[in-house]
Amino acid sequence: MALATLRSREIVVIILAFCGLAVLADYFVRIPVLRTAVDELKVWAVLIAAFATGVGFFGYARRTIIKTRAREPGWPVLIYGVILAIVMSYFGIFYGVEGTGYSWLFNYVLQSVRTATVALGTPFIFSAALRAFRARNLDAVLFLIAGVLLMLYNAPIGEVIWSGFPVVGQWILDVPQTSVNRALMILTGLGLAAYGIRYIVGFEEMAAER
Amino acid sequence: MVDAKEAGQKTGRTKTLADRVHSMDRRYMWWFLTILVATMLVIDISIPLKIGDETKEFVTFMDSFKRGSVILFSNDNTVTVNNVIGEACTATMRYLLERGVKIVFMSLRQDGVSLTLASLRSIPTVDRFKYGVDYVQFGYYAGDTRVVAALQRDVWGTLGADVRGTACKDIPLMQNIKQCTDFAAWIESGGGSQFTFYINNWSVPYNVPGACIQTAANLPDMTTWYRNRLLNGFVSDQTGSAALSRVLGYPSGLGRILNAQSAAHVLLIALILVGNLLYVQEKLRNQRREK
Amino acid sequence: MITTGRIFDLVIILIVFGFTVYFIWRARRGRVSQLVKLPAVDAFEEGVGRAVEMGRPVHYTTAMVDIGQRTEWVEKVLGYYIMGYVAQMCASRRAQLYVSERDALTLGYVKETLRSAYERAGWPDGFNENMVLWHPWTTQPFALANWFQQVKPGANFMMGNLLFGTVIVAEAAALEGAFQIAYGDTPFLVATCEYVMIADEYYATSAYITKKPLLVGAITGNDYVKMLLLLVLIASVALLNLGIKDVLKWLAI
Amino acid sequence: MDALLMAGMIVQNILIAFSFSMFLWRRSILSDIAEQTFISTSMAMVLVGAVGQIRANGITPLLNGKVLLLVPIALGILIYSQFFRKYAFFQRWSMAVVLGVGFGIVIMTSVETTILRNLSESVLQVTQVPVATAANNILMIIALFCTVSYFIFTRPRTGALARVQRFGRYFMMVYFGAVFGSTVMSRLGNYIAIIQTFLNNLGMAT
Repeated sequence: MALATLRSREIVVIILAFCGLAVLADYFVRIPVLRTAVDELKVWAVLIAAFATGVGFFGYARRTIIKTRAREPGWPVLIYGVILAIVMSYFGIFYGVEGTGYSWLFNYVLQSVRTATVALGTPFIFSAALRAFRARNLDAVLFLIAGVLLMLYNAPIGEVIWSGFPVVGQWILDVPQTSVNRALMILTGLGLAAYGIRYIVGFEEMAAER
Repeated sequence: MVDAKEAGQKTGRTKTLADRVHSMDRRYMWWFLTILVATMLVIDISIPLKIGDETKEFVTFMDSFKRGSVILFSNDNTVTVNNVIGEACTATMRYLLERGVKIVFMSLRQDGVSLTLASLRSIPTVDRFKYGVDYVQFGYYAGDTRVVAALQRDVWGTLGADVRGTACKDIPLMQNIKQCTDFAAWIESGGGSQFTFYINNWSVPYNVPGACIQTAANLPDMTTWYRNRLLNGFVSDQTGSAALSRVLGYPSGLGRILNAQSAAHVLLIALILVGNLLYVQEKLRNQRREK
Repeated sequence: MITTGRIFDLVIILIVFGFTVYFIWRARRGRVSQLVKLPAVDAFEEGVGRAVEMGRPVHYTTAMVDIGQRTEWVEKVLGYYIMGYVAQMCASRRAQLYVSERDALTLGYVKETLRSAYERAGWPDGFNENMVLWHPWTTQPFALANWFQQVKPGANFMMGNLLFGTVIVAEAAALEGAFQIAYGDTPFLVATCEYVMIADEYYATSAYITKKPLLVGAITGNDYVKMLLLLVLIASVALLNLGIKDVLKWLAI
Repeated sequence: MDALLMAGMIVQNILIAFSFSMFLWRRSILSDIAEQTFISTSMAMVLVGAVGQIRANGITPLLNGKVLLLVPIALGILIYSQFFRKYAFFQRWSMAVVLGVGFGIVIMTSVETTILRNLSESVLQVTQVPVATAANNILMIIALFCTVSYFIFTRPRTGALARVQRFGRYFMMVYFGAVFGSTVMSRLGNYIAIIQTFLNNLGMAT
């Protein structure tokens, strides 16, 4: 059937390869037609990505409906959440992000819960420092020493304790840190390039089929 | 690593300090930290502030823009990041606007749109500048590195319309901005690797210089790119923000926050030391018992 | 024809591509390169063994992203490969494996993997549905911290980035004396975990475990490129210090 | 306006208290409310962002006569086919465009910038420079060499290679320590911000 043809992976691989190789080719050679096409293609990708971000909202809405129908424990809270989401989206879409409604919800509601949730992790760092950050081998010793020196470099108190801390911290950042970071970046770049090439020529797609 | 608490119970010996620390509730740590931070926020002491080379370089970089030139400010802050570097972003915007540099705002994170608005509103002299002429704000663009790459040669097509719905061709400021090379520079603020998108897609292939404002978590990366001479200075976290405000001569609200930072850092270091001392002590005791 | 300043880039891309294709092709034909055994992989046995000795369960979690959400999903898929391996090991040693998951989409897959692993090891009763813990959204790390206090697992595997939750889970597990092997937000793991996989090690681990020609071939290909780049580095440094200042220009043709 | 500000401050403190109740007390309806607020406001923000972008960069140019944009808009709508099991495969077409372009960009930038820039910046002078600089430069070259060698997986880890790799690991530990030491500050920044907001709203600490 036609649907089965459309479903085949070859189409996806062809689209992938075309887009990827066109962008790559444009980078290495100057052909005016290709250049125009690639410019357009890049704008398309951005626009499609915008549609893709909206998926999260609908996924959330669907999950909420399913849970509420099943009367899962705590479903009234879910309904509260949906109402809040609808109100905030309404303000944002119809009155703009500059409107009072959206700004208020953003500044006072969203900002405080998000910060509070992420901030809750911080006491665990302190608890871990006392009970879990153990210098159990040379690796951990080096790690902790570098960590402590950098902390004293970052916090203004370091310089008050000893004027040498900023110097040492700067040296760690400039010499060992920079070169290891360069090495790791090279490795990441290599990994990404290899993975990307494999992906756009369809190896990963084909492998997923098996 | 045998469970110290269980070991204590099995042998029936009295609880040592290490055991007590081990079985302590995390909430005590929370209260301890919170009280320490709150105290430092309420009382007033002054700890001298160091001003790093990279911050000075950042200011020099801003000074190098000619009056009337246009720069791109990519505000990719999330809410949590803005708590940390929001002040530096506002100071940068204010300084550039007051120097007559025109700014095009955009965001690679959803939060950035509202945060840019909030930053602009908190500039006392913002009424002097005209929207659409001195600055213009574009919204959020999904697609990360694709957006930055698409901007290379087609600014109008990629950005489309600003947050108020005006198309690029109707915005006075955007009349001569068609490609990324029409920008004098880019400035990026955020808490992730977004600044490398600009380095990768603008600085290297098109020679558009840039600088960034980032959280300290990216200090290593920023230092590396700074050493690679692809960043013209950077502002790192709250220390950098306070230093920037100092250099630019703006009032800073970070004084007490930095005191709290210092105190919390010292506490963390002390905890690491105490924890490791207890660990070594426990290890020695176990060795002795085995003998 | 080719834009100046980008010839060397093209050469590198072609080399990467050529090596990858060649070694995948070789691996498909059965000539799989011998990957080194990584200490972290050996430690899997040790961790599970320790949990069995202590009579405690094992805990496993993958990255804190939803599948398909961002590019990190690759990590998550590899995390599932490794999960299958750990599940087999646990089942054959009669240890209970708890998997915590935050993505509702993949819950079914996780359950099936666990069930089949326990059935294959001849211990179908070892599996029950409660062994898959589902914590939606941001609650996962906090819920896990509480769960660790109650259940006290003997080993903890964190294969993937838990973002801000890393330190929460790692601390909770370390406190209960769990043997930890982790990959993810490395700085917070080094001092809390027994074994940490750094960057590419994780990919090598999944290749080592699954022996998939695609993964093994790609890693072998990448290895040769790395060695080549190191050679280029050494040669350039040597030439530069012998007084040939043009080396840096050659790298930028 | 003042009433809104007042209400905002009260809501802020209530939500902060609710969020912390999960940790300080236990999971309850209060923490559920905080969590649900987190999720739904984030989701609303995501939707507003998506709609804003589609309007800015799809609809407005389309109305101004750029008909070609109908193609990406159609592809974008196809992404929503994933909610219908039978047609779910259509979303793969759209994602293929996004991923294809994305990988195309990533491949060239990672080679040109990430690999080559870092490599050429590591080609350093060790002769004809002051002793301290020379020592630092030698250390940097060695560190880079050892770190890259650490990730060679197809050669047996014995002899000289093993030693080089061990040093690579040590260097990396210093690096991770530096990252850890830096990260602490931004994590604490959030924590201090939330405490400060709470105190501010209560009228303490300015």
